[in-house]
Amino acid sequence: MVSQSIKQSDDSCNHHSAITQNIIIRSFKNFITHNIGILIALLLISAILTFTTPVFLTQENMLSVLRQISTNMCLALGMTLIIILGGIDLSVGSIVAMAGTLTVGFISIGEMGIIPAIFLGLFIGTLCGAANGIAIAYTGIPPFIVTLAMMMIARGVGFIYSGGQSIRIFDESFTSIGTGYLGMIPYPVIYMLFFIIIMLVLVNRTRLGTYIYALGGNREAARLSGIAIKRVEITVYTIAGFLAAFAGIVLAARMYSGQPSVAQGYEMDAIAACVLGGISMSGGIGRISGTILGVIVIGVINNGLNLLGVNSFWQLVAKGVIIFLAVYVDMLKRKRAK
Amino acid sequence: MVSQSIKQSDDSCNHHSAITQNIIIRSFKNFITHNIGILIALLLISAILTFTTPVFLTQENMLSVLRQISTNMCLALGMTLIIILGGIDLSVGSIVAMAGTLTVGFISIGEMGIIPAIFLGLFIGTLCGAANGIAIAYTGIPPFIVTLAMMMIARGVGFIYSGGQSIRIFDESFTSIGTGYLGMIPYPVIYMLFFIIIMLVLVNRTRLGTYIYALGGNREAARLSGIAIKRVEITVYTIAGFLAAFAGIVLAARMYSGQPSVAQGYEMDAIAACVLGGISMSGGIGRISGTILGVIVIGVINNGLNLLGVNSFWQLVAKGVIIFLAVYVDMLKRKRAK
Amino acid sequence: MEQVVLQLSHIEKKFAGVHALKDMHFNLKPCEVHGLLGENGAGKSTLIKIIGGIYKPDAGEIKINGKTEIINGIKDAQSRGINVIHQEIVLVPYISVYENIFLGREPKTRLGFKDHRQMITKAKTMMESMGLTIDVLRPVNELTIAQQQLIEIVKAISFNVRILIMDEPTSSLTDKEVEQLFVMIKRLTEHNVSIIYISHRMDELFTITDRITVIRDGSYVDTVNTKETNIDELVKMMVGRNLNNYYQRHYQSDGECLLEVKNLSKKGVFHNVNFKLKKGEILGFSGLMGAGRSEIMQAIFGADQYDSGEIYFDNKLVNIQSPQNAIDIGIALIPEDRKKQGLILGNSIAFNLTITVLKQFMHGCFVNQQKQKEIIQYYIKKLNIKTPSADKIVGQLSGGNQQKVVIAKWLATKPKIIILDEPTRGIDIGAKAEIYQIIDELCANGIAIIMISSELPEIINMCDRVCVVANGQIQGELSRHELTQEKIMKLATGRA
Amino acid sequence: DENKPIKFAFITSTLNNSFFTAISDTFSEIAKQNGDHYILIDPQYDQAKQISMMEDVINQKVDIIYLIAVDSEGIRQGLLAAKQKQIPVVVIDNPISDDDLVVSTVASDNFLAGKINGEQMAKDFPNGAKIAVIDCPFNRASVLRADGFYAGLGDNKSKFNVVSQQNGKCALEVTMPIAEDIIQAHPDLQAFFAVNDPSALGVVVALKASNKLKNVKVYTVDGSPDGKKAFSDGDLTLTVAQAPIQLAKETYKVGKKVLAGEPVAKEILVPTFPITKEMIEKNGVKVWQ
Ligand SMILES: Nc1ncnc2c1ncn2[C@@H]1O[C@H](COP(=O)(O)OP(=O)(O)OP(=O)(O)O)[C@@H](O)[C@H]1O
Ligand SMILES: Nc1ncnc2c1ncn2[C@@H]1O[C@H](COP(=O)(O)OP(=O)(O)OP(=O)(O)O)[C@@H](O)[C@H]1O
Ligand SMILES: [Mg+2]
Ligand SMILES: [Mg+2]
Repeated sequence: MVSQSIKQSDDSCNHHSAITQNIIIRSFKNFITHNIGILIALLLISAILTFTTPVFLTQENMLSVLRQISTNMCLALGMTLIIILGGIDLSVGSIVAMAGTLTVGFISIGEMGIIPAIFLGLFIGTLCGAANGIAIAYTGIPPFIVTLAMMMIARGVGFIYSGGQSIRIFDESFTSIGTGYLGMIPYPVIYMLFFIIIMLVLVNRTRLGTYIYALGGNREAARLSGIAIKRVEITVYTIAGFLAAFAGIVLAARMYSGQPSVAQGYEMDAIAACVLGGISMSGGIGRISGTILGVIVIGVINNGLNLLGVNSFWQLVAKGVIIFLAVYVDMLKRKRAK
Repeated sequence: MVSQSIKQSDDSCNHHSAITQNIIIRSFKNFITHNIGILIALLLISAILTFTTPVFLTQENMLSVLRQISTNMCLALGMTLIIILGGIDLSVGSIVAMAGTLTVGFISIGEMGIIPAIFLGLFIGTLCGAANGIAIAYTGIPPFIVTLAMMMIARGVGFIYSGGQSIRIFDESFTSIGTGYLGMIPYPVIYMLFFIIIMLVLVNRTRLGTYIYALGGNREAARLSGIAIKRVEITVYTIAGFLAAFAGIVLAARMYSGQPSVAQGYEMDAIAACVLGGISMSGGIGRISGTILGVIVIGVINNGLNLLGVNSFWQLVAKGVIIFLAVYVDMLKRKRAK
Repeated sequence: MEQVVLQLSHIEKKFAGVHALKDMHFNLKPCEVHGLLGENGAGKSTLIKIIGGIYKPDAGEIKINGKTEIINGIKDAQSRGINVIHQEIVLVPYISVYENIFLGREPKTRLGFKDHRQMITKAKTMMESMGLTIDVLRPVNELTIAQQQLIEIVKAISFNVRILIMDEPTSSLTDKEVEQLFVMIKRLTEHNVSIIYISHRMDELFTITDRITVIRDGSYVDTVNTKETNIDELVKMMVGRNLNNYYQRHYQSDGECLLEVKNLSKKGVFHNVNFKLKKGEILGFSGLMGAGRSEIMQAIFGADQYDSGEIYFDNKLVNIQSPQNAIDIGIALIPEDRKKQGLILGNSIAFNLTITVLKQFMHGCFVNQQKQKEIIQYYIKKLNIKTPSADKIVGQLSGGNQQKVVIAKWLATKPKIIILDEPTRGIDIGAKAEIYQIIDELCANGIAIIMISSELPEIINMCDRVCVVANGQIQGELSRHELTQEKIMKLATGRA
Repeated sequence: DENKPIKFAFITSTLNNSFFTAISDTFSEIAKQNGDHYILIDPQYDQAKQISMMEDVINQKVDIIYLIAVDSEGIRQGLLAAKQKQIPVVVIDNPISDDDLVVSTVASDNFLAGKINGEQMAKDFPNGAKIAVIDCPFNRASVLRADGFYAGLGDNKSKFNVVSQQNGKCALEVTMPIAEDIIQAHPDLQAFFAVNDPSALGVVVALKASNKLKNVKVYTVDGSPDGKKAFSDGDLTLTVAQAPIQLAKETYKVGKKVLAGEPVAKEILVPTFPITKEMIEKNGVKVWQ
């Protein structure tokens, strides 16, 4: 089930081109069959929005939605690996805030160069992820507790560093990381696409990807099969930490400021996107394509409700109902498929 | 392991008194052995606080701690059942806010009588819990998603009802629910003790208690034993909804107002208390006594850090580290016990 | 007409894509022990689940005591006196034995609480009457599999049972417990209970049953009186052809020593374990349940720690810290519990077959999927794994085919030593023969094999030498020519 | 006497905003000068926690409490506890409903701040405009500002078309995507009113991202350093200043008077005023007023 969902990239021989085409078609079919429920939900929501608000389907709005979901995408991609592994990570929201605040602080207060500041920010965030992984792998404390502790610690560090306030930054060469465009496509969208590709390759084409599924499916069997389960765990949490730190820095650039109180509850959005995308909380099951769709559905719901000018209180209710229904449609489709 | 942790209450025959005594001693031993790690953690923390701040061990402060933990205790007790069942409930914080806001609103705006208003508030909160349970039992949607949806919906309802603002109440006969004393013991502490006893009886002395463990431990075995799985699930989520609504009304009474934005993230505190108390997130394992200690540990940490005047940002870091260490001590003790 | 307690006719049951039962017939006489025999996946468990009210048949008729009835769920079946001991252990792990026994029908006190005292007393009485010494207050997860299996039996009998169905109750019991079980069964039949008994162990069927019904591919083949049949006839009915050479073994001349274990000890588990393993031989490890055989092998494989001792591979001292080390050296362990330790049930055959050897398919950072596919196809063919495709989810295969996947997964690592822990548990006789053939072939290719087994016929007929383990110690070693049931049992029970 | 050191607590609602840290820093500075014992309490915007923490502070027997309530209605229990122990409470910034239980309330004139915005907008768009409002309904000060804003539009109110009013939760990262979506839905939008600087900056960031900053005016309240910088860069059209430093100084003075037994006014409004280019030239943008 882990195989064949993207084209093999190092495939150059000519006589392989038929096979390659075959693989693409098969990947596409797989994509449809595995995500049919959420696809239907997404189409339904989009159809309704297209009819009710003319702006929805404009290119501009679509790009704006893509930019808005880029943060959640980064977090949800990392979260996907962790959930497939059978874990959970509550600390990503805090790491987003901490990495953004520190990086901006290093530049604005610490007068560091932009590149070293970004590297240091990324490094510290990644380190938090690695610390999660090491604690989980070596102490046997449940991921929920380890990452809950990290959630508080990272949040605290961001606050302490900045004294609780936001730190402003004006340096164009930094803020353009979050606000710039390549052609008409915003940078954050490009990062997002980049990470999606990396993740698809990682999960479907590398050993690590297989091992993640193995660990989540049956930890004991994975151990007895000679998989270095600690190394896999640490790697996965480290990746999630890196992605969170990256998202935090981009977000800070977009906001022209490092904000230590930002991104509260982002971990829940990321988890919701995963579960919406069919990643099972009990581990071992799920596909990156599902998560991607989950993130998109949540993004489209948010965007649509804002476009329609729905009052923020009603938005809460509407979002709750729509998420529930989207998963329900997915469940029904899955059952029928069986 | 679910057995013998409280004395059988309907024990009248004389020749049984030796056995009864035996059971009490055994319950106590069980309590110690099962919670040795967290007990050590609690003792350590308390010892440090006693030496560093003179106020800590005063009767006044102890009562104040007990009152402070009463809300989390209600939520954590309900959460314990749900986690043992193998589920999770993210909606309790929102139900707290909604029940408090609606009840106060019914009295202040709706000019309802206090008793009917409280009943209606409790009823609506309980209904939310029941709705969670029904959705989970009948659709097979993961509890995480169902209760996440409910979290948004209940929060939204509270906001919509009050227009986002808090609703004031002066009626002493209502507010005394949260602010009154029996002798020198605050009412909320009494409710808390009451619910603790109810829960201990429920888990250890009723069929439902066994069925909860059975479902969480081996769902298939429970099904094959003819247990009405759906009924158990619905009952448990309903209980959690009721407890959350109750906590919300008491909290509103303490605050002399219904506040729709209160209690955000309380679900995490409740879950943290459970996990700290050794309730396994994978279901089937754990004891009420563990949760009680978990709630106390978190309460004492919060109180202690405030008494010591630790800066709120450093408090975050300290809390993260202490929770991690408390669970770690517990793990080590458990391992050694084996 | 002869009296019949239970009669099933024209039963049909389909699962998605599988026609599990086709026009199935079955009848059960009062007080008889009726064996059900068939290959893995023949539909035995499905049939008894229909009787037990767990599945509803798609078509067909069920008569109980001559009256046509519809069984509505488990409780309904139980209220009619029908009770099932399932193939998989279905106990709740973290609650006590007595709570498991009374799960779903706890007695209540006047106030409506569970009556712990009554449950404990009753459970203790039941245990005693069965001659068991298990503490009913202990949580089930602390018991051994064998003990859990016995609890299942006690639980089933504790109902007011008229028809008792046992689905492979002995797959994790040793001879002693099996004897105990048979005494229990005899006693039950004397008390007017009819029993349906499923097992892949032929000798048991001949010992305990009165009649045997054979199923093949979900269809009824025949019902025979046990006294009037023999193994060969049954096997032929079961697999549809004659099966000669049941145990295949071509003994080799002595090879060089490949593995030597010296004074291996782990406190409280095993002590001073010494043995040598030569190329091309099968070294058996026999003993009672819980003797410590699995633990010794887990330690050698690096899956568990040991306190002291040395392991020599090819006359060189080796330090095995983890399964990876063992695999790198060339040791493979096929664990006793394929579901918990061997397979990732939710994933495909291909996935499971290749996780031990992914390293071989690396193309830079990426996995070469073409090469991977070739290997997968090779092993599916070589071990004759019955499946429509390599993408089938392993959890959906029959037990025998699952076991073959585990074996294939380890053969793929090209090991020099294979440790087999209960390699044929729960596997039908046809598949067993195939596995024996594979084992024999491996030996012929110079691979050394350690085989732990609780089935004495298997040990006696396959091994070159046998170490008998009791209480974590090797009590003695028997060569091929000395192997008899009595000698092994004497050493295993410490009566030597 | 006036200069005797005191033991006082400042219970804030949160410290996640430079407005509150400016107040707490001012208190801390004054305390240092006077040799006072100063306790800072931060319940991180949780009303229930604030009550508990206030009780803890009362147990520690302070002379006076300066309080920013999380919610105007919810702090009564804490006030009653203070009253029981006869500890005076002075409320800052967020007026509360139980003003009988406090000696004095020192607050920015939030209504006026909103009103100045409304008036300015009415002046800038004499023919009316299509506008959007970012509010924060569960914060009393924000509600007053929004009310003031509508009042400030005055007779011209009917000419203004409020196409969207959304809850930005007073936070930049919450407001940013909302503003982006509003801009998408209403490309011809002419102005935003946001209830505080962070949400206004969220609007600015969203406008920048869609290159509309030149076409849309942004009005707000606060005059925080970040807001002033944005104003001096021309990103914000108007920010009406609150003065936390002055607020803190005023509050401290009131407290001293109370402890000395002198009468104090029940309500002291610290005026709000539009930030101007001249002010920024004079004082820079680094600090609050
Ligand atoms: N719940 C199910 N869903 C789909 N297929 C099933 C299900 N249960 C059984 N089957 C299929 O029905 C067939 C009969 O299975 P069954 O479990 O009855 O075999 P069995 O005779 O008990 O085999 P074994 O000896 O291995 O226990 C098999 O092909 C099996 O894969
Ligand atoms: N995970 C475990 N936790 C606790 N005790 C265990 C565990 N595994 C095994 N034991 C105990 O260790 C002892 C040796 O068990 P082991 O599985 O090695 O025996 P064995 O000879 O292989 O028997 P079997 O035929 O059951 O595999 C037994 O008493 C068993 O109960
Ligand atoms: Mg079967
Ligand atoms: Mg074993």
